[in-house]
Amino acid sequence: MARAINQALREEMRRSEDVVVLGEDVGKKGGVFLVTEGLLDEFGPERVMDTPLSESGIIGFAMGLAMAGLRPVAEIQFVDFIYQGFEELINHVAKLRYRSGNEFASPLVVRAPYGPGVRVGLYHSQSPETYFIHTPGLIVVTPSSPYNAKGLLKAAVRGEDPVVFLEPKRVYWSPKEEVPDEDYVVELGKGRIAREGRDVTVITYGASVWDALKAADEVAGDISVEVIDLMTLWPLDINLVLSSVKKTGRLVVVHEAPRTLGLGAEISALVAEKAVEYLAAPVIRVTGPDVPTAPISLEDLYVPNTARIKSGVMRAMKY
Amino acid sequence: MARAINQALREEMRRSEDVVVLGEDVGKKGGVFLVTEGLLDEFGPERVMDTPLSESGIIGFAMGLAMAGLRPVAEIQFVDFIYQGFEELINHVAKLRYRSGNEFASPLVVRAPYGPGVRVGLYHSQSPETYFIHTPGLIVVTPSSPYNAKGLLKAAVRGEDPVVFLEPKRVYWSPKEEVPDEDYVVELGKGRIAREGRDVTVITYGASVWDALKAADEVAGDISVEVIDLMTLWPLDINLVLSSVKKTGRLVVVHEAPRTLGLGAEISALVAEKAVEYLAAPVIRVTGPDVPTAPISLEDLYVPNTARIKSGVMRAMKY
Amino acid sequence: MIVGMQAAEETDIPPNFVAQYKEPDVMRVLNPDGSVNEELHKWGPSISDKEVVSLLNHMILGRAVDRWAWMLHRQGRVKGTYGSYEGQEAVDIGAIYALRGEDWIAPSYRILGGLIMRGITLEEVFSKFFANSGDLEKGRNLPVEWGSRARGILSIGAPIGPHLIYAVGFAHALRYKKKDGVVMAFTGDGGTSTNGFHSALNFAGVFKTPNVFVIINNQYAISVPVSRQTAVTRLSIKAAAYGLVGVSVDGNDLLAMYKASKYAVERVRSGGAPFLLEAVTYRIGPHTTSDDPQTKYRPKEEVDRWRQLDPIARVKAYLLRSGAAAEGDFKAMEDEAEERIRAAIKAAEANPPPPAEELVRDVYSFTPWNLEEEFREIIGER
Amino acid sequence: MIVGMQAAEETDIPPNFVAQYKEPDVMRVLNPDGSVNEELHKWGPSISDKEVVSLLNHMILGRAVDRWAWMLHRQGRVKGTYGSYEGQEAVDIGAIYALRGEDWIAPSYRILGGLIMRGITLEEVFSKFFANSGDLEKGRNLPVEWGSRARGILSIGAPIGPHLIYAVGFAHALRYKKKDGVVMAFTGDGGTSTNGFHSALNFAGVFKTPNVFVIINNQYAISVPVSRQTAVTRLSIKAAAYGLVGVSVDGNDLLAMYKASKYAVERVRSGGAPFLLEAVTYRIGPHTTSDDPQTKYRPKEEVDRWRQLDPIARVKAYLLRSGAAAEGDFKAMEDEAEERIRAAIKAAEANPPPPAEELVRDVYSFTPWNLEEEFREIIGER
Ligand SMILES: Cc1ncc(C[n+]2csc(CCOP(=O)(O)OP(=O)(O)O)c2C)c(N)n1
Ligand SMILES: Cc1ncc(C[n+]2csc(CCOP(=O)(O)OP(=O)(O)O)c2C)c(N)n1
Ligand SMILES: [Mg+2]
Ligand SMILES: [Mg+2]
Repeated sequence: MARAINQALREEMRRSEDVVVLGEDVGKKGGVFLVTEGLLDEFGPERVMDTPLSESGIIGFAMGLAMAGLRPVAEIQFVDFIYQGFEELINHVAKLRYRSGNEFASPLVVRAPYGPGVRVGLYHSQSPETYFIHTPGLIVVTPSSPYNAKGLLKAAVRGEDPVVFLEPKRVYWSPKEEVPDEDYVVELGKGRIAREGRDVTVITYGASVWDALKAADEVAGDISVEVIDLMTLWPLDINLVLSSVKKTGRLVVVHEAPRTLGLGAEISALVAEKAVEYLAAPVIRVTGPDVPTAPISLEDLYVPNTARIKSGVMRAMKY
Repeated sequence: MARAINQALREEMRRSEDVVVLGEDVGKKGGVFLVTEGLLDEFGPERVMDTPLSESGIIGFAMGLAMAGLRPVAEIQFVDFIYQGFEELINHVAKLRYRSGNEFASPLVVRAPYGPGVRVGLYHSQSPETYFIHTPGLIVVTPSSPYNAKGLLKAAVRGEDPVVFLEPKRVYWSPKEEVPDEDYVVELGKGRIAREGRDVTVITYGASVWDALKAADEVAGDISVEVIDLMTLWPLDINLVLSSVKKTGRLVVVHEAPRTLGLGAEISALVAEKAVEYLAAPVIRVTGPDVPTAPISLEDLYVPNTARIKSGVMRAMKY
Repeated sequence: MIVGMQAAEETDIPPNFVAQYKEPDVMRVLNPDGSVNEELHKWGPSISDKEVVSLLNHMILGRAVDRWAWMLHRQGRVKGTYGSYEGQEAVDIGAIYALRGEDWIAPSYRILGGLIMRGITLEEVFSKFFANSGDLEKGRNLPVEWGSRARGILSIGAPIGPHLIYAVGFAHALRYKKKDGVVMAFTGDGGTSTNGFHSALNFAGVFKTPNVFVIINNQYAISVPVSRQTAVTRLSIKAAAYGLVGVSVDGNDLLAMYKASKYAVERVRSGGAPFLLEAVTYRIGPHTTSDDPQTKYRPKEEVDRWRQLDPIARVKAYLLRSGAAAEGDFKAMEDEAEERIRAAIKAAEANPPPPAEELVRDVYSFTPWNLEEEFREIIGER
Repeated sequence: MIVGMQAAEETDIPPNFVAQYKEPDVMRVLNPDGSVNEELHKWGPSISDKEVVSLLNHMILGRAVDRWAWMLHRQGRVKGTYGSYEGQEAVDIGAIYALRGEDWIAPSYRILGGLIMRGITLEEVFSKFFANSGDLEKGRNLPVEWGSRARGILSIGAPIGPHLIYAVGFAHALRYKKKDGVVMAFTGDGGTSTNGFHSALNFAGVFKTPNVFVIINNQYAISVPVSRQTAVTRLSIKAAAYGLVGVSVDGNDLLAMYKASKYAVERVRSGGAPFLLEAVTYRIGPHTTSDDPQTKYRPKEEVDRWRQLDPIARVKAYLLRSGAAAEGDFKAMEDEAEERIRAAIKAAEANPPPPAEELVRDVYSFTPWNLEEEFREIIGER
């Protein structure tokens, strides 16, 4: 996936001079996950800007660039550090269009690796998507695979609204997937059916898509599981969610973020509001626990793994 | 309520020298809402500290005080400015005990006026409780009345964990209520039944409690509404919630925060998980819309008023 | 110790190993009695008496609008909180006059006169006060927060600080696009403590962006005196931390404000290091319409002392001395301001409130399904 | 222009109105060949050869632990990311030796030798590397983030900056409680750009807290050179923005580090303005175990040049010159370090992982119902 994102950036930068990249170590080093590798060589330091160590500065500076008509793609080295730029992101990037009566907007992309699974503790493993989903004005995207990562990022760069683009670092390097060299976008606001099924729907996103697929495989003899990969977390693809739930009547939501007010809560509430009569069982949530992120020592217990997803599916089926 | 909070601060400061107050304009001015009025005179500038204009500084400095054994009560002038201290609050105050294996903790109180209703626009009207509820390690409290404001704040100051204490500015000065002069606490983690009822439960908190009570009054001839005032938003008083829902079978959640991933979503999900068989209707949410807070020009449309609450109750009944 | 230098305190450390810094004096060209410092008057960009007359006109208009704002607020006709302006007119009018058309302003909420000079119409001003559809920003934001693309004014919100950093990004983008503009960003003494100030000045230094920062040091952040805001006295010394040029100017002196600003703007335009201008002034009125009797936190004598340094009186004295204007001219300006304001209020009052749909518009470039749904519920269509 | 002064650039503005600042020279007592600058050697706090021997021992131990960390990491035995330390030993060991027992440290992640000197045991070090129950912090945090109440070390997380501001609050609380302690807070050159740095130094200046800030300027923030971090060269000049005392010191010089730190700590203890010490040094190794070939972002010759300034070699040369130690002593120290480390690794490896319950403990002072419930689901008891 890291390489696919690199390709998306490269293509978008070729496509328009307005696209610039900035962040800590995005230049010579090519980013700590090598996502921006080679961009400095191709596009030069004016378009690939190493910045001082300040997330507040990175996001605020990028907002200024966007207000002036550029299309900045800002990297936050780990999403765990984004709180230092929350004022800029939550109060300004997200609210600019509304507060200014559409006089100004800040169409920028903030990319950041997120999520647990590589054993680096409390400040390199967070899944803070709720903070962004709850913030009107932001579009929140998380790819699950190289193919959709490329297409989603290209759509994000071309859009008119600010996008928080969360990259599941656990799947940066595998699974691998064929990524076409040509230009394509994956539309924002649309999810995909990653696996069709009849008995129960599992809704998830990011790295957990792979765990859900594995779980679906493992129970395939007994239960036909439909796996939905949201890709855009907000605005949610409500039609896809509802049509799947109406078909299966059972729903499990899986995410690595803590349970309380994780996206699972919203999906559960929406489905109850809009399709309660189709539900044969209450919506089940299989999520990270409400702790300050995966501790290094006990990370395996934190991440909702295949076993836990299967057990969630069983609970939905047995209800 | 402002006066009751003032009284709570005064009593706790008399009780222990470890309790200190800090923030912008908390000294001579007594706070922009006069909540800290008179404290400087009684306790002196060592214990009532005006600070530079930096929420990052206020929360971080308070955290240091707490780590050293003091019990700071930090005021954020309007909660809308708290994002400038999010790094300190979300990444450090909330996570300190966990990351340090209980070597350190930061029992402090961050007080802040919040919520719409006084027509001061996007940056003086926000209801950001979701950000805090979703953050493990924080206790989130919002009083609804002078009486519980005093008791809750005193409990917060004496507790061992960091508390975000959100004060609904819309009811700072009315409704008024008799507040005993003596020392009492209102236990954290417990809600209260603000009005008993049989047919439908309305769960809410803060200023909306009064709107819900009014709505309950207005429909009293036809429908018996139980109103629950959560007071502590997290950890949620799950037992109270479930026992009421089991009794009435219908639930409306009301809050001023935006709908998407507002507390209503979590309550809806939890009730579905734990009491779906008691529900005669899906959980209804009556909330602020998903916009960047109440605009001055159209604030009346933003706030979930009595009419909307009544209509929510009707929908729950008619289902 | 190098002659004339100072650090925070004397130490016994050999001085060449100690960071040396010296806070500057405050530049004043125009004295309170209307006379000028001849030497400084000759220095730098010049300004004709005719221009000064026109700027005085703007100062008078700004002050009159301020007075009206308070009156209308007392009558309950202004929505939201209004922040007072009296006594600071020379700062923004002097500074903004130094800008060219292609330049931009990142405003603070206390530079109303300068923004009107920049093109915001009086009808817009009062429409914003009334939060109606005549406001460019649709009445959503406080009546003191401005933004207008056509006038080169970047939108701000109420939180103090962050506009400084996006002003730096914006300035950088102008350079990137080979445009000539400079971005002038305003903040208060309180603003210097914010995260936005730090990242803005740091990024400006590193990227050498075309920015002029103006700190309006009016001695207080609401009730907090500048001595509680920072341990230094002259805020321009903060330039030292970022490799900028720092200069302190008498903010009640229109000539000094203009000259220093013009110098800074043109120097920055031609590639010089970003500038940090401190304008030393005083807020004569309360912080905002929600502030209480200010004497709670500052002595009345202090206010009176500063009234003696009134920037408008000073310009009038100057023009009277030079003979470029007479008392009658001032009276005419004041009358005209009054008249224009009354007409604008009338026009603004005729504007309807924004339509209900504006509640959910402009959150995104499109309206997502959840907002459509919520809107329908709110207006009771479901 | 005052002699010897400089601003960012020369301007035509009369210099007394311009903020004047001068970046200091870097204080060096001990030369690379082991000789000393006699005059500076006499200045300030003195340190005996015996003490220097003992500090060398700590430097050697710190470097050996660093080497082992890399080896163990390569073998896959260290969990998480480890940050290299080689070449910076004089900074933290010199600075921390200047502290008294009642003082506190707000650490950065690159001061391992100093923390071991302060009392963190080797078994604890390796237990943290292995993220097991022998780690005071229960293996939750990265192996380079330390906190220990008993040793006066404030817990830090990985985000850079915020520990500086709580170090200021902590120091203020010590004063409030009439305690004597000083809080020494470390950060990197990159750290100076953060919000935490700004609010910390500003609050420290305003509240005059007993703080000594040590900037470890090792020339890079991962791959970003200090010239991209700030427009100034000597980071101690940032003291000017906050009214602190700023001093720059050769961070590869144990004697200068100790003397300047001791001077700063005692001065601050007795009520002086907070100190900002810049330690000019270099990170010889990669940023962390996850950093790639460093030559991507810095020339090999640069690394080689700095190797010539090695802080350990310098102390050895000094001791050889004075006759206070011989090559054999150094060898013995190295052997002893090796032995202690091997024993510690063995002991640490015997510690079991933390029990599963630790996943949900310490979030609060109690375990709320939702965590009980989630834990039961996770371990499959439901
Ligand atoms: C981040 C933030 N914190 C607090 C406030 C509340 N507040 C509004 S104005 C003000 C004082 C500002 O002082 P200063 O920067 O000196 O500007 P002045 O009002 O004196 O023009 C404060 C604290 C705010 N608007 N933003
Ligand atoms: C707020 C924040 N942003 C980004 C990072 C990622 N990061 C870890 S170390 C580092 C560089 C730090 O440089 P410096 O402060 O000079 O310390 P050094 O590593 O050189 O000792 C960065 C960017 C972080 N830990 N915290
Ligand atoms: Mg001010
Ligand atoms: Mg560094």
